[in-house]
Amino acid sequence: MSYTRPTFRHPEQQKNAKGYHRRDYEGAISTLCAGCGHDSISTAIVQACFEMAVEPHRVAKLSGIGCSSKTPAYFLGKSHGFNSVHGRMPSIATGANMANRDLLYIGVSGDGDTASIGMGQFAHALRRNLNMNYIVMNNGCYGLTKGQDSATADKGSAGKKGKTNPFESIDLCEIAIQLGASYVARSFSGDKQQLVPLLKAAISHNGLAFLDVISPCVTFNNTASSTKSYQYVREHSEATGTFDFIPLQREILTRYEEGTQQTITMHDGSILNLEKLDKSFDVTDRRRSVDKLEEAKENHRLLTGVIYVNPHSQDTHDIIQTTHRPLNSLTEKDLCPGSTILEKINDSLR
Amino acid sequence: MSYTRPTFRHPEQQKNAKGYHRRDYEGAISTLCAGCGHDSISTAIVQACFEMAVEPHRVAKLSGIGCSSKTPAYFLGKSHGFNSVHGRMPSIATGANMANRDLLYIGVSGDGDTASIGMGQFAHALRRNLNMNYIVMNNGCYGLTKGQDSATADKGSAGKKGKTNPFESIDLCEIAIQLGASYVARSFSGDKQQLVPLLKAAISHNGLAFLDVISPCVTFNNTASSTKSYQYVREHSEATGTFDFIPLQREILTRYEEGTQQTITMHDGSILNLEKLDKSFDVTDRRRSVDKLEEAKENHRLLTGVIYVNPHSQDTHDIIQTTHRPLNSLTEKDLCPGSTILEKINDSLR
Amino acid sequence: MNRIERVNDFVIRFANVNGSGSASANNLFARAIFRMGIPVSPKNIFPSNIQGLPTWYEVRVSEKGYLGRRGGTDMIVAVNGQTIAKDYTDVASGGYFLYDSTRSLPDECQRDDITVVGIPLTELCNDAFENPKLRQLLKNIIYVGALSYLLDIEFSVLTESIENQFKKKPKLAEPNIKALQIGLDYARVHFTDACGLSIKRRDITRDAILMDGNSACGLGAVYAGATVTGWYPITPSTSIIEAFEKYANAYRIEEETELKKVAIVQAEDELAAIGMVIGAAWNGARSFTATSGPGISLMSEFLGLAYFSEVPVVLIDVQRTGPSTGMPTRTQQSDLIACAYASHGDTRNVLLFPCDPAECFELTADAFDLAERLQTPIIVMSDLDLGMNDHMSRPLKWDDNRKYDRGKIMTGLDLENLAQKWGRYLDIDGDGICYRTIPGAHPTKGSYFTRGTSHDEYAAYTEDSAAYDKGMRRLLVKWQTARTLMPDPHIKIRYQKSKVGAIFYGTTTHAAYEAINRMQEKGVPINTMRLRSFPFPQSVLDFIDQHDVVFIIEQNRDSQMRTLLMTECGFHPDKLASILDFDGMPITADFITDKLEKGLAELAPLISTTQETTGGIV
Amino acid sequence: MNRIERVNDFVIRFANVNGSGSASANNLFARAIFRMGIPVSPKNIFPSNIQGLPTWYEVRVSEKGYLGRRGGTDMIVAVNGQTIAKDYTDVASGGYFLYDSTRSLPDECQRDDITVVGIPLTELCNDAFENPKLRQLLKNIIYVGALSYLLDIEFSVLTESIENQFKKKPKLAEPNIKALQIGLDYARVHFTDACGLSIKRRDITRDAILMDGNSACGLGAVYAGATVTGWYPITPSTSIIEAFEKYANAYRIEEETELKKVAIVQAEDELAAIGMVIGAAWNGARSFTATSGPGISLMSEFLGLAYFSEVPVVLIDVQRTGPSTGMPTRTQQSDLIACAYASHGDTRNVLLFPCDPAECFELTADAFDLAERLQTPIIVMSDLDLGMNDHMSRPLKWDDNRKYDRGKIMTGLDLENLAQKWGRYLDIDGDGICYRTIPGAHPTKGSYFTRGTSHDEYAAYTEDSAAYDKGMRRLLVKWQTARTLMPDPHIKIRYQKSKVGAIFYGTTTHAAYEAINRMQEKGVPINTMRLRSFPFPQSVLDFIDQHDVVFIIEQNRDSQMRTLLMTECGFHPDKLASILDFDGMPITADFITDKLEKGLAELAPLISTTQETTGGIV
Ligand SMILES: Cc1ncc(C[n+]2csc(CCOP(=O)(O)OP(=O)(O)O)c2C)c(N)n1
Ligand SMILES: Cc1ncc(C[n+]2csc(CCOP(=O)(O)OP(=O)(O)O)c2C)c(N)n1
Ligand code: SF4
Ligand code: SF4
Ligand SMILES: [Mg+2]
Ligand SMILES: [Mg+2]
Repeated sequence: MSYTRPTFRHPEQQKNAKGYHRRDYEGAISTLCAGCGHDSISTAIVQACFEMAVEPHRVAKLSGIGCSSKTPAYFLGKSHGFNSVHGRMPSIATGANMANRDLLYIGVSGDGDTASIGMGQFAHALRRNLNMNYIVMNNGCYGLTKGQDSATADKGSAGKKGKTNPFESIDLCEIAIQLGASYVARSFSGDKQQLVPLLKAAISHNGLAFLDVISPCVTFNNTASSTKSYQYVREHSEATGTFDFIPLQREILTRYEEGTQQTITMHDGSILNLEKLDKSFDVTDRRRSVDKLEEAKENHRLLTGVIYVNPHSQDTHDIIQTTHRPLNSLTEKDLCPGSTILEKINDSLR
Repeated sequence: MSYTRPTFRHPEQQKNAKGYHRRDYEGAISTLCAGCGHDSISTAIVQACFEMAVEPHRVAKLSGIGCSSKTPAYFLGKSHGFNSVHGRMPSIATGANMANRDLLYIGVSGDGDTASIGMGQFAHALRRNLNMNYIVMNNGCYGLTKGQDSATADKGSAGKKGKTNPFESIDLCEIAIQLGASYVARSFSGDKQQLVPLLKAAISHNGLAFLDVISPCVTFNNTASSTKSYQYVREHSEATGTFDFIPLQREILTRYEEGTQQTITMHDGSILNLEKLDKSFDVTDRRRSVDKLEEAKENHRLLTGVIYVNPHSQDTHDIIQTTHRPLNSLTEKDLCPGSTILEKINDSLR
Repeated sequence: MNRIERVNDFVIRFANVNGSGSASANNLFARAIFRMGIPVSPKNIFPSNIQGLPTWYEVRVSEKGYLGRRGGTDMIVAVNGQTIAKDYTDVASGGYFLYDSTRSLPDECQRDDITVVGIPLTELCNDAFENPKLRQLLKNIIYVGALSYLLDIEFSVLTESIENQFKKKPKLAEPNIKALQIGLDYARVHFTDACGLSIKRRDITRDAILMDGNSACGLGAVYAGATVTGWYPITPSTSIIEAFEKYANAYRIEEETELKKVAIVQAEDELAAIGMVIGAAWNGARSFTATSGPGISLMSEFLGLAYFSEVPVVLIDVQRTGPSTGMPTRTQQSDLIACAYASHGDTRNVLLFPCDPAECFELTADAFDLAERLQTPIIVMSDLDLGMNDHMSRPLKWDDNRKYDRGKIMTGLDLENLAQKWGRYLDIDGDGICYRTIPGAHPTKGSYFTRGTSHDEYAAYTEDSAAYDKGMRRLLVKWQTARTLMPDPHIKIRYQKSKVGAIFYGTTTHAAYEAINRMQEKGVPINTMRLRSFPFPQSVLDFIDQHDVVFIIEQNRDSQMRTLLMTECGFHPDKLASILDFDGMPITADFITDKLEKGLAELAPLISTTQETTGGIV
Repeated sequence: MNRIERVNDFVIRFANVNGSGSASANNLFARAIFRMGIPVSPKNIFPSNIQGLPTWYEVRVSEKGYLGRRGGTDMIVAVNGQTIAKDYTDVASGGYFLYDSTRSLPDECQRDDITVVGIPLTELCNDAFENPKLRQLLKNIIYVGALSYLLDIEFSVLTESIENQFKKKPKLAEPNIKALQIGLDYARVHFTDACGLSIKRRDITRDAILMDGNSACGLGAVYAGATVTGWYPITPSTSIIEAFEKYANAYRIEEETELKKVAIVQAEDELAAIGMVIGAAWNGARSFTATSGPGISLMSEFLGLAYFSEVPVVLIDVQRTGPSTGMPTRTQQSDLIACAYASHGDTRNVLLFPCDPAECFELTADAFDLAERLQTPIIVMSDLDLGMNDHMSRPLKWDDNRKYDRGKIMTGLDLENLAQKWGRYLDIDGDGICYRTIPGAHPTKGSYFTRGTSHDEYAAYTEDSAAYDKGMRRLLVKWQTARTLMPDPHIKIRYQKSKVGAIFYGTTTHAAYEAINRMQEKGVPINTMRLRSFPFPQSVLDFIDQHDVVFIIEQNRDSQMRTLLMTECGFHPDKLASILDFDGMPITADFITDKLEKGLAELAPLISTTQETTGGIV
């Protein structure tokens, strides 16, 4: 058993802009295996929410079924959560978001939960650009059912059972870009430096922010022959670039030399500064992003970092033009046409 | 009511290599609307199977639910067919194919049947590169339920109801390439010249051959404001190139000038000669094909023709290494280990 | 030949080709009779296809107010060449057969016991009109004109209907009226007094309305304050959402912003549709969806989640002929078991059974209150006949003082003032219903983790047998509470001493009442109970106890309501006799009468007091 | 303190942490006793988690051959700090508590009515072994060594087991045997004669085997000639497919090519899994899948298609605790309704109920014959207890002369020689079962279009009410045929005159028989019937008719089997008394005995002949 609880720290210096302590973002004790990548991601989520000074009760956590989908119990203990059924988190998130557009929706899923049984709902949440953070804790296997290959397991990779996977893997980031996600990033549970700012940018993004986080399953898929092991990922990942995320109301800290830099102003005014390894790469150009992924695939590299951003996309509410007020806050007065109108309707039916 | 039955022709000259007449490939009278694009596709399938001299009883027709999914009743009347449930044709096709690898599997679906409810099964049939022809009769709407927008309806397009679709459309060809289809083409129900050879090449392909055929719904989505109307498609399609398909056992008829030509030898020895409009385009390069589609999208063009081919891909049977004999032909002798072995097993459990 | 001679009491059937625009003409006809104050009940019998196949429109005209199908056809208007021969044979002896005489009748049509009225519709139409598209439509209007003469339908009623149908574009009214006139004139000249069926103005319909059940459900959802729907198209439920959207666009637009006070999301399938409903309901919005059989099957896993995690869900099942895809455009009442016990494990869902549009409206609205009060799925069981056909119904009513019953919800304030520890699944009232909170309600209190895995009273995950057992038993307590909140059945005691009862529900009601009245007239009074809910209130049990034999009349093969009654109430099966009709066509009074007579004969031994003849008692 | 002193008759429970490798040690223990000829019944009580949570392993040792759970625990081996305090209290008075005394007991552990055996497992282990990974495993082996002394388990049996477990790598055997020795020595020295529980060699087990039900199902599918499976992982059904694959890899490899004579496809979800099975079965391959509750819900639409289009499907449902995700690692018998009436519309599926591994093997094999004979889905109803725990069972048998019954199939030759016109849904034999063809059978004859929409006898699409009605009624005829093909129930008449019967099925069987025997010993003979199928053969009806009161013992909340009996056979509900246990733990004999006694008292008035004491009659 492992703990997402961090070690003791001095309370005062730890308060965030909204006056919350880091512990206000923590959850129950994890029941996942010691060393499971998922726990590190939970910790990163805690960190990101703390740093972004998100109000815990303004967050809704949603998940499907799987070890990964259990994690919402292990972070943001003061937020409401919904651990639904296998592969159906996106529809629950869609309904919840329709009911109240003012909360922050953090959806957690696994590669089995999303790429297999959940593929259809995943695709259509993307297409609607639902305003949420969609995090896949990607370990290339079905952890909770004891390690079967998932659809993101790479061809040739072999987990604890030793059986090599003969099928091509699905690149969730590429699918996400194609189907309409407006923020797409990939990271690694072992790289907090990269993951936390990616999460923070996702939080400030309006629209569907998709994060594919490689998260080794130490029990079933962390073998030498696995491409989802700690070692393999460390050795094969290649970032689109280093970057830093400057939430609104903070002054810019870093500076980059010309050319390789791309500055993106997010929907909420925050700024994303990307220091690109490849000058020609434009993170807001969907076509280039897709090609970048295909290129990395050709070179057997795992592309990480921000892969695509459309900072000014329309989310589902914008698209279907719902009121700015949360629908769940409307009352009889707002909603019921009343008896006089009903009389008119009756008349029209005579 | 329209008829796929062609007009009278002299029987003799119409016999194909296997001695079948064209009428042997026809089906029942269509009950679709007069002018429905789907009927033209049925006719093209009849033509392709006739020209390829496929034996009717060696074909299995499979479909989901929708006007499009009704069409298997209107072609290949001497073949077995299975009109299953909505969005689930791929799994039926997978099971059928596993049971007997020797038949030709023609799966017909609609854009609703595939891109909405069927997205998950579609994705995974692609990923397994199931040996079948997967044809989507794409009209951008739900014909049988009276014209609602489907997930392939383009943003801004409006059908008979006059309501413009606010959502981004899904490009099935791009998804198909990404998820592992080894033959991907797009065509138009109104362009028999292009469609028939595309179907013939699909028939001789080993692996999943995906055809996205734009097929106007004359009743609900053939309006001036629709991007799936006969007129719009005629005006906006752009072919990757002209090509001709030379089935094995026929001598090559056409010749092209250098450079712009690409010759692909299919799995069964047939030859696909592609006369490319864009010299740099390589139809066997997955990365280029995806980019080609993205490019066309940028230019608001509808890319048609052969978009991607991997002539030597492994199909599901190759991947999971099943016997070359049809599994449904095996008997007790092949399958039952018998009592002696059972006694050994009993012993091991004492 | 003895002609059928009847006033305000007959069945007429129109045989058309679908997609040929006959609907508007046929509706015009039915509504005209309705507007003359006479009850009508039209049934659309259409194929699962968009264009070119046979479709029928049967109109029951009944001064007595019988709204079910009677059986048999007194007059047929045959304008579909494909079916004309069969239509010809379907006319009752002494009845009438109107056809398009532009083409002559098939040779096999040689009856001398019916009156044949040939009107050259196509010819008349083509002579009078140029535009081919118009021609197709007006051809149908012409036969309506002819009928207005043959059946004495007030011409002005027809023209008025046309006029306000085309209020916006009067140009279009003209040709229609002209077409009516052509038909009328032709019939007057060639078929003077040829028809013994006639319409005479009455004011029986009073303030009644003519409406389809799906529109009523959609409107009910608007009035009940539904704000979120995830849905997926499927016949015959689609028009519920279409109506919901139509009315929402009319009455749910925010003045200042012109934005919508509703979110209607076309889902990718039924799993997603119900998932969206659950997500929205969990998040405090009133939310619903509508579907039909195949959708119910696909929703079953999610329904189990909603039952077990106790999320309020409103689902409308417009039943069609199953199993599987079955006959998508035919009716049936065959999803009771699938809905009542949806999903694996021990589950039970509340069902409501409307029988007419007014009840579609009311029960849909009530479903939202019940769902939130009981924190469980409520399924409104409509069917294709009720949902897609027009039905005469009492007008819709709404009490402006009505408040939405949001059930047991802890507001931020409640949480603030809460003394003891709150538990999402803690039954402090002893009625099996616990208090829920809406996400975001309070900065520090009331958050919990909803899950389909087993949970204790504080919503914590548990594998403790006792905790699980306790939760499952509480759900049974809640089920008992549900029984007390259900709408009462409609019981009609025609004769106190009668030991014979009949039970029915939904669209079986109308034909059943007619059959029961016929029995009554024959001196066999049968007490009736129209069920409106599952679970069953005590009054349902009492009614059955009071009778020796109870007929259960339903439109499915496997006596599904009977199964529910036996399972839930433990009645002796011998006592519950099934009358089943499940061929996809709405059940008829003739069928039920016949079965009742046969059934009574067979079951006589079980019936204690012999029936005295009781003449006119009602 | 009066110590429990018993030979070959006690319950011992091991408390471990999951993922700590205790399984092999515990299995070693259980199998050793089994190899000494004494019936054992181990139950694994594990969490829905991979590592770190409490898990228990309960072993029933019963010379009498009682294989169900008894209730209570005579000895507990506590090696999990998290639960030690609770484990301590769970020991029966007079019982024994073995723990790792490396750490001292919690203070609250102050009982003087039990014998506490402290063995410093960790210490002993760390002193003896270096390798940390080995240490974790061997710590468990040490307590097995200790038990071999305390319970007089023949040491050689243990060492032999170890040896042939590590046949391939004898290096690994050594440390294990050393660990056993350490435990044995420590116990001998410190706890001489401390334990009143003991094992004495017998040969009661004879040729019995110890096997889990899932392996038996998987093996049954191999023997029955299944060649295609589409499946999706879900506890507790996954190991059926794993076993199927394991045995297929051993016995289904084509010599010449080394290719597989089986296609095992991991599907994307349960909808796809059952779809693949239907596609393969339609195409003439024997095909099956296995799942659990949530999968059943997801498969329901497809099951309706298979029922209506009449495709042979074999589905194994390893039931777990519902509803929804419920308790995935706990057992229950609660999917009966969901499976029997899966999908919307009027549907009915055949269910089979195995109670031990031998029956898992046989009924799985039979399911393939029945599915093809009846051309309909056959669902084998196993559960977590049966599927994932080892059970003592008679050995598996296979008759090499057995031919697969492929049912009514028209071969190419049949079609060639056919005189009259063939119709896929034409019932020429009058048993409701029609003749099917396999795609490709014949160049010109026998092709047809399979569909979930309504069809006539020649498989053509139809919306004709009469044709639909006829087809649906034929399916009822087929259902009657199915009744005649079902395996008979196991009826035990203990006393001819007894008016009291008991019905049970599946894993409830073993505890039930024990309880019934106890009643018998108290002079209350109860006749029993173990159901093996739905629909019910005539013998089932007769048994119930012969008794005044019949107890139905099942492991669900809503008396699901009772519902099926009432619905299908029309019994008077008062006569069918439910005994229900549904907390997720396998039902115990203590529980059933208690309920039977209470129930008999309550229902006495209903029982005609008063029970005479009947001593030893069996
Ligand atoms: C409908 C349904 N099918 C199958 C299961 C069993 N199941 C539980 S978790 C899981 C897969 C988990 O894989 P993934 O989403 O990758 O999560 P991980 O455990 O790897 O983090 C499956 C198949 C289920 N709970 N529900
Ligand atoms: C489970 C289920 N949901 C919904 C339906 C209703 N339905 C029938 S066809 C169809 C969509 C057809 O659209 P498409 O696949 O594009 O075929 P088209 O009619 O446009 O050719 C739908 C939603 C159904 N039959 N089954
Ligand atoms: S099984 Fe794998 S995924 Fe699950 S908790 Fe353990 S390490 Fe993590
Ligand atoms: S509705 Fe549209 S898709 Fe369907 S048959 Fe008519 S034209 Fe074709
Ligand atoms: Mg995973
Ligand atoms: Mg379509």
